[in-house]
Amino acid sequence: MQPIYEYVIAALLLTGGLFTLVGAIGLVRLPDFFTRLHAPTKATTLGVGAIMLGSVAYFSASGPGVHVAEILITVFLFLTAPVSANILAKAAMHLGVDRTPQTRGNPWDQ
Amino acid sequence: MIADLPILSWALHITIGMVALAILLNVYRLLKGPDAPDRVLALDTLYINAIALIILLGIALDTRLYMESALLIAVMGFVGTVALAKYLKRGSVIE
Amino acid sequence: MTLSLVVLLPFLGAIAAPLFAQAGRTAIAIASSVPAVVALMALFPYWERLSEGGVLVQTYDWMPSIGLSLSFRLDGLSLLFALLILVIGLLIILYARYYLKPHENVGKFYALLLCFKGAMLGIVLSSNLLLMLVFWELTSLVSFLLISFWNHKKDARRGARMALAVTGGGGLALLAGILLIGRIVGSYELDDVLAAADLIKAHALYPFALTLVLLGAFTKSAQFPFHFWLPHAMQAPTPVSAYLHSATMVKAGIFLMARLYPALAGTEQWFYMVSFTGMATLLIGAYVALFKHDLKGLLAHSTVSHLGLITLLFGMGTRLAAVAALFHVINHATFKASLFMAAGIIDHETGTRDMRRINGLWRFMPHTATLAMVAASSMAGVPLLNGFLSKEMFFAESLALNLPGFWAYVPPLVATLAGIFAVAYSARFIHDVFFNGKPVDLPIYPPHEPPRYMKIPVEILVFACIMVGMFPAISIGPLLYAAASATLAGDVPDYQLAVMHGFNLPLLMSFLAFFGGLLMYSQRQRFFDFHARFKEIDEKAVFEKVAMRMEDLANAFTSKLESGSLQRYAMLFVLSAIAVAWGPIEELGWFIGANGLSPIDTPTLIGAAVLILCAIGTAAIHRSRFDALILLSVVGLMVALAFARFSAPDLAMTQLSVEVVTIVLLMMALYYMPSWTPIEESWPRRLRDIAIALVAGVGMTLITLAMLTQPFESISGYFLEHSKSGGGGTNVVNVILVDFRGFDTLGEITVLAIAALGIYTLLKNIQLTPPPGDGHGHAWTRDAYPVMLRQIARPMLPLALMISLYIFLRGHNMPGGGFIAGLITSVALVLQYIASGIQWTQARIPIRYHNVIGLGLLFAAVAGAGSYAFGYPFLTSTFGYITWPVVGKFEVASALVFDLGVYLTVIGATLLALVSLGNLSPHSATSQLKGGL
Amino acid sequence: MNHWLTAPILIPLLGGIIQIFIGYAPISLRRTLALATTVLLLVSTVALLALASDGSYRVYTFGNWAPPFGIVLVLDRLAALMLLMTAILAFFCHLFAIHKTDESSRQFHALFLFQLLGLNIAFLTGDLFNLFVAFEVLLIASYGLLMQGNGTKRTIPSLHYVVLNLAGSALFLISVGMLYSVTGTLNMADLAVKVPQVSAEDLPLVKAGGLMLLVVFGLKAAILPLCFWLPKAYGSATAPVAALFAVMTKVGFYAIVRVFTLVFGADAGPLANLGLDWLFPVALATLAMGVVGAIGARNLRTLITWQVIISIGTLLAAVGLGTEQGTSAALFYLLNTTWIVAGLFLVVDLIAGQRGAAADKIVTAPPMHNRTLLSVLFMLGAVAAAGLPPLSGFFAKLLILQATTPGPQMAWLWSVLIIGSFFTLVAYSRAGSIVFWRTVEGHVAQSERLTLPVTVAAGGLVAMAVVIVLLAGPISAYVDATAQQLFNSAEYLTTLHTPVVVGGL
Amino acid sequence: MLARLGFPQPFLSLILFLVWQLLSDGVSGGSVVMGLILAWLLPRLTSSFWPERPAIVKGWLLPMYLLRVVWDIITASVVVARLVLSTRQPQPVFISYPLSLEHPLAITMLASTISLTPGTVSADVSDDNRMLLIHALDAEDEQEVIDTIRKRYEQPLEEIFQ
Amino acid sequence: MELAYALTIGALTASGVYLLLRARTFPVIVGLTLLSYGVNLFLFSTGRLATGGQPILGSTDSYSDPLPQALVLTAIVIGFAMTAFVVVLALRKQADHHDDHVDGRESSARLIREDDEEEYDR
Ligand code: NA
Ligand code: NA
Repeated sequence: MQPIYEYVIAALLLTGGLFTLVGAIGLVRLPDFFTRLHAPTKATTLGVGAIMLGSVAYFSASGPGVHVAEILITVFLFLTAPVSANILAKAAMHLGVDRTPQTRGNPWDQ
Repeated sequence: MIADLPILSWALHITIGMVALAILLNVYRLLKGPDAPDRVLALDTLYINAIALIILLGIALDTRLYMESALLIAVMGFVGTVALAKYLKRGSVIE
Repeated sequence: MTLSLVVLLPFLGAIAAPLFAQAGRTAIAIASSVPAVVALMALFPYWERLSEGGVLVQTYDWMPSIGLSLSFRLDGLSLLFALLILVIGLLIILYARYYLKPHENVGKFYALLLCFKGAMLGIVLSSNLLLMLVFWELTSLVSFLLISFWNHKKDARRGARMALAVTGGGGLALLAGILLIGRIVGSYELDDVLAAADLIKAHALYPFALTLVLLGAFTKSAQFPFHFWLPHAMQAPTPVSAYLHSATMVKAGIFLMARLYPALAGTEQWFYMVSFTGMATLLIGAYVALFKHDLKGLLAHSTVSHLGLITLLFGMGTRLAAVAALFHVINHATFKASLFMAAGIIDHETGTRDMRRINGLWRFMPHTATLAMVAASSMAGVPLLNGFLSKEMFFAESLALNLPGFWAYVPPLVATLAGIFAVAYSARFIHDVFFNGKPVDLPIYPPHEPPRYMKIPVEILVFACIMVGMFPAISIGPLLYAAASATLAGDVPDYQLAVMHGFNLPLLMSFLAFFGGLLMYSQRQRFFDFHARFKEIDEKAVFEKVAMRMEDLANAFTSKLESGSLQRYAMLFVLSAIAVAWGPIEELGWFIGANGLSPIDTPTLIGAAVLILCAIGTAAIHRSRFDALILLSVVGLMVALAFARFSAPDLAMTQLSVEVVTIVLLMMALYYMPSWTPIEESWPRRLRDIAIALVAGVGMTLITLAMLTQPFESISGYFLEHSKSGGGGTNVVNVILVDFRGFDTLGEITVLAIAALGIYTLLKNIQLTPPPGDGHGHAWTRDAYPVMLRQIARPMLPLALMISLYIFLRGHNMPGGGFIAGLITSVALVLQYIASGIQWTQARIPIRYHNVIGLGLLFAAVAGAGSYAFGYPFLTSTFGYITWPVVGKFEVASALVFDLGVYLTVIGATLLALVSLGNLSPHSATSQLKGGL
Repeated sequence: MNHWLTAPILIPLLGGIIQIFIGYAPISLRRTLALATTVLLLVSTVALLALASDGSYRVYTFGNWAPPFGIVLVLDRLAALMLLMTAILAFFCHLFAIHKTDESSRQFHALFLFQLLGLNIAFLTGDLFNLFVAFEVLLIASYGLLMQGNGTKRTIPSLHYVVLNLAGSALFLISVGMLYSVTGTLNMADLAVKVPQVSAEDLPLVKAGGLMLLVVFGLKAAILPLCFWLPKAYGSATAPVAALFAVMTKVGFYAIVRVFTLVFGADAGPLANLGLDWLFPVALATLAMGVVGAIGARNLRTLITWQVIISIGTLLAAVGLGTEQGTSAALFYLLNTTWIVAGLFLVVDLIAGQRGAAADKIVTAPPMHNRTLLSVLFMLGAVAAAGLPPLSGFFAKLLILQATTPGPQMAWLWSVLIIGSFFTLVAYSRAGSIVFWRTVEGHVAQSERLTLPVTVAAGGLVAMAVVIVLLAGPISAYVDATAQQLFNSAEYLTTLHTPVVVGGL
Repeated sequence: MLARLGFPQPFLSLILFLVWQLLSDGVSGGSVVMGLILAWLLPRLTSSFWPERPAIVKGWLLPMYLLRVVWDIITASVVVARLVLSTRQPQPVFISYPLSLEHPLAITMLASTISLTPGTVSADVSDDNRMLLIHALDAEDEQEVIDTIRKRYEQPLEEIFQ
Repeated sequence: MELAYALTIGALTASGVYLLLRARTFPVIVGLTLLSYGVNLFLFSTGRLATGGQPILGSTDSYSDPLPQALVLTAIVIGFAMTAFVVVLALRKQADHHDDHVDGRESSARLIREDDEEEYDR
């Protein structure tokens, strides 16, 4: 495997790991549920996506033939993450979980 | 395979460490709450991180045999989250 | 042949008799007499041989393994009893014909009577002790039914139960005794047992055997302290009292002593146990008899007393005493049976048995009176009657018994005293019933003589009393001799049966007894007053009270243990497991095997930490159920990761899919349940449970640790070797599931199917009202089907179907397979149900999941049975490779059909369960999704 | 390869599958097919008994994989006996069920047949893990059957039964795992080969595993202190189900006999006769407990359920002697008690049906419509159950009593067994005389009249008490041979050398 | 035309075909054949779940849109990352966004896009599909957010659908 | 490694047993589930712990023991079926006795009696 691949893969993995971690940190640090909701939906999703790409790259580079099944998983995650976020937000609004005082505007509950 | 790619294996282990740490943080949030949605959110994130972990495991072991497991976690995690969330606001999951 | 026939006939008669019930009492009486008549005719030819001490034994195998054979024996002794049983039986049948009222269940009565006759003949004719015991217990059972013939009477039922308890219980003791004898002798055949007499008496087990056997004999023959059941058995119809409880059944114990006399008698233990029991019984019976106002009560106690007398004679252990005993058996049978019949007639004609009301019957029924008075005199031991003869012998024996010092006087004194009482109560029977002024408001007045034929049996018996009394030698001599020689194993002492033996001590004792008795009767009022000071205890009531108390105690004890508390039961189970496993675990200790511990990497460590944390967390916060559920799913997820981590991709996938379905299921249930678990147990209680849980946990940890660090060899090498070549798959786990151990999988999907069917049944017409909102007072939202979810759910279905097909097809060679594929499909459908509701979804997949399940099982079964056609065993798989243009080479394996069965069953079962659960929801009818979207 | 061996498995399986499909067909059809299946099963088991009675082992290798790698069925005398006993029992229960019980749910017959499937697998399998699967099959089916019928009184007992058995299954898996983790095999014969060779440091693992297995089987068999779930569970089940369950505890008994004579038998080296020293006293205690329960019973059903526990105590006490005679006696007693107790369950149900409000309570009530017949049936059953002559129970007890050799064991067994019989006798006579004789005026509104099938079913099972007596000779010969075969476990090991089919047809 | 060939939903069929290729890790003879079969079969099997065709008129614009979204996702994640790691308290706000899209699928796509892109999560869709509730993680000016969304995502989507 | 694994099983068993001994159906079911997780992990590990030894022929050079994996798979499925059943049974309990106590103390006692009454007037 050419070194360049190795660097690319390493970079992809590290980025992915970083974003995953950031997502988790956000989950811990952000003040209320609605703000916390942002962290996984974006950071984590992206992080995992990056790791997937890393995997694709690694296996395609290391062995014969291309291996792209991870793409499917990534796409799946990108499709479902917003829905999970949406339905969780609905649940939270329904239960009227507390919001940080800074929040402007009001949630609905229908 | 990985063994003779020093940088990659180093990066790999760092990444695995980060994901593992992320999982710990998720569990912290999951245990802390305060509200049910927080827990479900943490669980959902946990699932996604688990996917990452599995993929990384596959690389570390240099096998693609865990790809379907990762796919399955994605599917099941989604359905699980949806079900839990629906329970929270609707009570009856299937009706 | 003959003997077994003699025993069998009555039973056949018992079956036949009821058929004649319609034809009237006479018809059935005649029918019932047939067996006895035939039996008598069958036995007659043997008389010659037996009178010379011959023995007739007939044996057939039954259960050789336990030494039980159908072997019968006819000798003098058994002949004597057989004749008593048959002849008196005939008289009883005749008597009962008139005694019973037309409306009564005559069929049942005669059937039982014949059953009893058969059983009784069985006892006396058995030559195998076990066989004898069979009949022995049978007599107890039948007497139970006969005593309670008038089962609408409380006293009848209670008397019957008490009799059964005592005699049946005694029978069990006898069983033990016989088994011991059998163990000593090595056979239950009478010949062997009698031959082994010395061996038995020398054996260490002899005391036990003797005691147990005597327990059987004493209970049956109403010996003190077991005598109390007999008087209460008088609730039976009088024919029964006359037959079972004076003439025959109560003599079974006596018979047993006679039968085993050579084998058991002649030892210290025998002497003391038997003679003292007999003496006590003799006295007590005689004493109590005097104070009974009930005719039958008097007779019953006198019977007890006479049985005691006979027992005492056997106890004395001298050969003459034995002869006297046998002689008295005959005499007592005759006079007591006739007395009972007379009492029955009186009862029958006056409607009462209370001697305080019955007076002066002489004027109303002189004929019956005469008969009764003769019989009573015989009972009193008046000369020229048979009772006198045996009593004389008894007195003689009581004198002959030379005990050391003062004890030498005891037997004669007791004998005389008992004699005095006997005369007294006999006198009362005569005077108080037939004279003593006028009757006191009898229910039936005026009484008169019974039907002619009802008296015939009495007459015959009384005639016998007189004949034997006056011409003993010719009338009874030979039979008595035969019986004696059989009992005494040949050496009969020389004795002569004469009306008088000249003036001697026995005669004096008789005189004392006679006049003493009359004197006592004349002074009866004093004695009655004296006796009245002690309040009479009703054994029946005592017995009942004891039984009740026992029942209550048992019930209380049981409900203490069987408390209906699952927590208790579960704890007992866990504790049992710990109890048995703890010893080995201690042996194990902190054992690290030869392989030692391997290093752990950080992520695995973190994973383990998370798992442990969440497992304990689930238990810790279980009261908040939803949170517990979430923690549970983390645990499930981590378990799946563990499977993946330790090289089990198939398990990881299975665990994942199963877990999510389980969680959905649990949430659907939680919907109808309280969302909080209240605190119910006290702290100590919870601490106890925690302690138990910890012990269990530690145990499992130690076991796992030891096991994991030990090297081992398994059969799995074979699977790895043959998976590809023999099973045609590279995914060894899957090949094991569908091929090597396909039968397990067949069972497993059957379980799944049954569970689904069971769930479906359970949820049929069940009413559950869900709470209006969650535990925190939020009402449920109306919005059941969010648009985004609906939108995403649609493409999921074909996508998931594709994925499951992919997982299914590659399962044989790569991680996957029918089960996982099935779960993916199910989950995809579940998502549709969640997103759009049951009605909407069901309208689009009109499938009865029952059929899917059935189809799945069918596929699996057929795939398995297919191999029959090729002469291979069930579930033998086959596979081949096909090459097509473009597509290239691909595999076709029969195991795939089997796996398809798995796939279908999983889908059917999962969805049947979830959908029938969802259908409970009150919304499922109302809140359906309108239109498409 | 004798395909007959799979008949007791395939017949109920296919019959059950058919029932799943025709769940909505008219009940007459479902009944006919279901009963036909049971009859067919009965026939096949008779054939198997005929096969087995030559004393040789017949092995069926599923998937044509040689043991110990594939799963095998092993037909020997014991298996054949259990199969036939169960089939006969099942036939009568099924006959009784088609009178009314099966109307309670469309799945009744499916569940019933799958129950038989599980039982038959358990009796035939030669593989420890497959035994677990068999247990699960028969358990899940029994859960379903237990909840048959309307009313709410079954729910709690069933819940207890299910939860306890789930815990039991967990323990079963742990035990199997421990045995495998050392021996590396699951085939019972192979286990019997490997267990004696276990190394010293592995010994505790195997020992713990074996003893836990004993607890698992003990739970199924309902021995003290794991028997308290039983009375209410059986007491609340519908009659034919309760009657069929008479065999459920016997499965536990079978498993103990099979595993602990074969794997932990006399030849098991350091683990020889594992658990035997626990078994005997526990069994006697169970027997005593059963008697106490029977004395305290306030209704006939409860009385019979405790009789079940008495039976299991007696059976295991006999087996606990660890002798050939003991086991042989136990097997003889097994036939008697299984059929008779089942028969009594049915009879009691008929009695309850004719006493209106009093049902099966031991109290006064208006006379029954078929008092004579029912009282005769009850009496026969009671006499056989209490072990009084001249019915089968007596001979069974006799065999057990004779199986002992002088010593403390004999003293204990004899006294408990004989005193026990005495109190059972008292209990039965009390119950019977009150229920049948202590009647009050008046008549029951809707007294359930006897129909032919129920009468035949109840009568047939009770009549077994007589049949056994008539066939006592051959039966005792058969069970003797069975015990002999069991104790000659070395012979069983030859099943490992079963050749696989080569070339097929 | 495609419909007459038995592909009632060519778009779905296409996706399925691609997915199969992804699953079987690359294109081979077998995978193509199987992919075609499934692309034909599955839509028919599940057609009952799609009573109406998604009204995609300008399908070719979709890739462009997706690329834009992917790019935004990356930037979005960076933004969130910075905020998460910074000490500054975020200024969250709930915004009601009036929808001009009508087709549920289109709305869903918009909502999803919003959730994946800078600092916004679409929290809810009104029952009448007219309003979208957006939660912005850190925004000073609601209107600005609304405008960006309108021109960057909703208009392209309007172009693609109807 | 082995120690961590053993401790995990211990924790699962302990938590499972503790919940098994609770008085309400729901915790008991959760407990049974935890217990079965522990048991499955145990049964799985009887083949010993292997890293990267998936029993897929050709994937590696040393394979882990496939048999326990197959057994656990069967156990998981059966456990799933059983859990499903007991969950529904718990619901039935809730429906019949209006509480979720495993013994349904007082309330059920009353109900059972009523139940008998029903049977009385047959
Ligand atoms: Na989940
Ligand atoms: Na008088």
